[in-house]
Amino acid sequence: MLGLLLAADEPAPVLGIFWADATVAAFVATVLFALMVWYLIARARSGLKIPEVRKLPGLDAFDEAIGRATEMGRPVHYSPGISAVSSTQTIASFGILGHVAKLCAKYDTRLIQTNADITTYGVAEEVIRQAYLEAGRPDAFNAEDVRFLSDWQFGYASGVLGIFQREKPAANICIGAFWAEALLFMEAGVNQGMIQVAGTANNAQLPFFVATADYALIAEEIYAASAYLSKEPVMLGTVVAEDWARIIVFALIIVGTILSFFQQKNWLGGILKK
Amino acid sequence: MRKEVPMIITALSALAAVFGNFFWLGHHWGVMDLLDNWFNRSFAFAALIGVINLSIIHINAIRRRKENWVYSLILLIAMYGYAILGLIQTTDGPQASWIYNNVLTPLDSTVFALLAFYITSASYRAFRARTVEATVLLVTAIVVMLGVAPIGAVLFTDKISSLAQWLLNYANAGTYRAFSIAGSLGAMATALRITLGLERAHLGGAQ
Amino acid sequence: MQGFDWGTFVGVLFTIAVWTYLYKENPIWRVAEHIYIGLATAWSIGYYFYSYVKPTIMDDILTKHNWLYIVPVILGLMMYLRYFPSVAWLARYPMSFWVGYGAGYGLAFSFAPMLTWIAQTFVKLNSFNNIVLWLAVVTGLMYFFFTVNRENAVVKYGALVGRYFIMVGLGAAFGNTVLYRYNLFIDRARYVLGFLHLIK
Amino acid sequence: MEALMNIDRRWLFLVVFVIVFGILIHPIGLPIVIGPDAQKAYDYVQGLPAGSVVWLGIEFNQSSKGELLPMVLAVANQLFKNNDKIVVSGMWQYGTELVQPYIENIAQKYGKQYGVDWINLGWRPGNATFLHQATQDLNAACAGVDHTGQPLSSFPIMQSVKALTPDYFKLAIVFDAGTPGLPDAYIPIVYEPLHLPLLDGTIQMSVQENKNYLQAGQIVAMIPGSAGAAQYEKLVGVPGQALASQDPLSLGALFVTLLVILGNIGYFATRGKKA
Repeated sequence: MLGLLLAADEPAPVLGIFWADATVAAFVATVLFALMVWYLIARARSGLKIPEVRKLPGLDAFDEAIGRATEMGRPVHYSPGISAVSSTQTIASFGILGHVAKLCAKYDTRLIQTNADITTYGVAEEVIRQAYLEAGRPDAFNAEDVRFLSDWQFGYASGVLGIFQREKPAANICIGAFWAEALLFMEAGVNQGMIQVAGTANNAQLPFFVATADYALIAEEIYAASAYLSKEPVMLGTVVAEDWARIIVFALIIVGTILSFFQQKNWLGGILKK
Repeated sequence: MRKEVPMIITALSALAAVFGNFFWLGHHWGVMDLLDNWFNRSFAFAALIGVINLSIIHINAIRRRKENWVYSLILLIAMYGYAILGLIQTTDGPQASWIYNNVLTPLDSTVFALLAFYITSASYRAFRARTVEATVLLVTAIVVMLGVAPIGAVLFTDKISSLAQWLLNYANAGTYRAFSIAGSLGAMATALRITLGLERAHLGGAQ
Repeated sequence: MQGFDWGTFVGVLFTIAVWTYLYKENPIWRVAEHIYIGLATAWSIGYYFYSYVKPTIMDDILTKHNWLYIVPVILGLMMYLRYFPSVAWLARYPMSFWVGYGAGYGLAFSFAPMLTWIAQTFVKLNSFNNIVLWLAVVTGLMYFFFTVNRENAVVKYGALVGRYFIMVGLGAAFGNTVLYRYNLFIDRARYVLGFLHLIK
Repeated sequence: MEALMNIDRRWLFLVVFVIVFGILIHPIGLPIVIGPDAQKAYDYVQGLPAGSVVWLGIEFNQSSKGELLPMVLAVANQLFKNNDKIVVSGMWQYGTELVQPYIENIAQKYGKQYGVDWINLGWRPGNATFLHQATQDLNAACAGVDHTGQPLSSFPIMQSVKALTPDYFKLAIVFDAGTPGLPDAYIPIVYEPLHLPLLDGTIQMSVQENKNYLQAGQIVAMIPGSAGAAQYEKLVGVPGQALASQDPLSLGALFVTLLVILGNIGYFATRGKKA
């Protein structure tokens, strides 16, 4: 259709409907995971008890960071990373941004939010405006403090460095998908004595966040953080589902490992990586 | 219309991607390619938002004669001048590509390369052996650094290279597998939250 | 000065302008910073126009009459409605598509590689190397438990060991990144030295 | 001891300048030992039957060319020497244009003809979309033309290459500097469903992450970073920028190591005093 797909030799469907062997196991796993999420959401909705999510280190840090900025009468800087809104890390960051913006509105502290992507810019403005509204301070919202800087990685980075120099924020919060610019922000922040909270699931940047930020959220924690901050049982249910899936992963690894003692090529592995 | 339709659009686009990737019919119809195309192109049509936002901020700065307004003027001249040049002769045109190669690329690469300096000062200031765990991090870092660069073998025989290789190949590879599996689960849970309309930041309202 | 390389000369000047920032934030750096942001944003406009906007309208819609491509045009243009308060909420439509597409991409592509990683962890635990790899995966994953009771001995000690493996992974990332970043600077230094004819 | 904790970082920056510029001008010629990763990658490419078609994915631009360009050149030398055929393409703008003149030179050196022994399909917008389409139909993905706009039907090499699948390609070598690249595009789109062997030429800072893919068999081998590129240049016998960069790189690593140690000495000394 559409003249888009002109596959020279299209493979026959697997099991009648699937595209390739590889997609069968992945599809089944996806459906299983979705069912677990659905079950836990239903449980949470009907008010049944779901396991408690452990407190993530660093989540209280937002109060501390914004409190300090308030005391000093200086702004807070927030960056959602340089990916577009299509990245799940960015969406996770917006949950946190809502929380941060509400705190800023409450304490009457200026929040400078910068973007490297027009889509995050659009969403961020909505999120912050809504947060100020919910905090009862719609008048305090200033659209000019939500900024698009550049869609070039280092154009954005140098813009943020400029804001650090000229507007002197007292707190710097960077949560989302970061690449090399992470260390530029962290070092400039340290140099100016900012209190910094950072988090990403881009693993290569983690050592710098862990070493230079005051509080760091690592890898999967940023996804759980937005659910945790929402305090909605329904959202927390999805975090529980992650743990259930993890237990299944353990079970698979243990069974598969035992099987590998008996068979050169074990059937479980065969199913998974078809 | 304000909340429901966007929620439906979100869910449908997500499900279409699932259909397009897993099912034969989805592939046959080229669903994923169509979505990819829509995504890239819609994005391009919205690109002027960035220019508008920068213009608003910097024109205001100039009008109000804010401190440093001269730089705002420089930014606007560079942006509009180059945008017009790029639109007239495409970004591959002779003058446009000259500017790209001799101004934009050096600026971009040099700002990127500033990181060599920041990583140096961070190494000096931030990486402390405060705990046993932090010590493990530091020792691994040093072994890998010197094990990979040729100087390690000169100073400590090639045992350090073998050690670095071993750390990278086993302990480290396993750890990154754990990271990646955990990351997939987190991304999957977030994707499901979005599809089900639980995560609503993009609909103008944090949860 | 026949054949003087003006292009590289300008490039070297801007390179040095950025380096001045290392000493101190200063007007030269500010000029470079603002030129950079202005040019980069402008470049993207030309790029989007010739890569997507023009081909979509001229080729796909007007020549090939591929009417489905009107959808992204409308979606993209809807983003500008955010400047008109009474209809600003319509800008949520394209954003919902982008977010939904991203979520769908996650749903569609996350699990296949993950299953391969799980299957590749089915190793015979008969050598030290294999045991280390296996333990790193299992204990590293335990670190991320959010709800399971940490009093459970397996989870508690597993997560503890996992932390050490995570530190090895982060240490490796740190070591490798140092080398990579130095190489970036070496490349810039070669650019300047090459211009000065100090290296071949 | 307090002084050790508080050196102004600008002094450190100055030392970095002196080390890198100084040693680039006066190299010391540290010996290069071939590592197992580079050797394995080299052997894999050597083991390809002559005449194999290989995809070179140029997934980087000027910013990372210091590490990846030397790799591309060494690999291109090896492939042409072995009479293999090369298809150059990529998802990063300016990547394919960046390598074009260099590969053209190498092709001339081995008497290889454009359009017969190798081709540059150029960069196409769309990131992963482009790769996805390339696995279905190369001609459609490239809108039927190469990087200069010549019709693909006029090149003999394109008669035997229809799509990025194991039917036509023996190997895809991905030189990747980030996103879009290996983990987000080549592994899910090319390896997982099609099982086309991937060889990864990577920047140093992705090495630790990509080792997972190597262990899992999702890539057959990797050329790790600048050091790997230098070893590869040595293996193929074409010394270039990577080999020349190893001296300053080594001294940089040594300097950072000394700073970590110095910082910690200062930390422990002053901590002891406070307690």
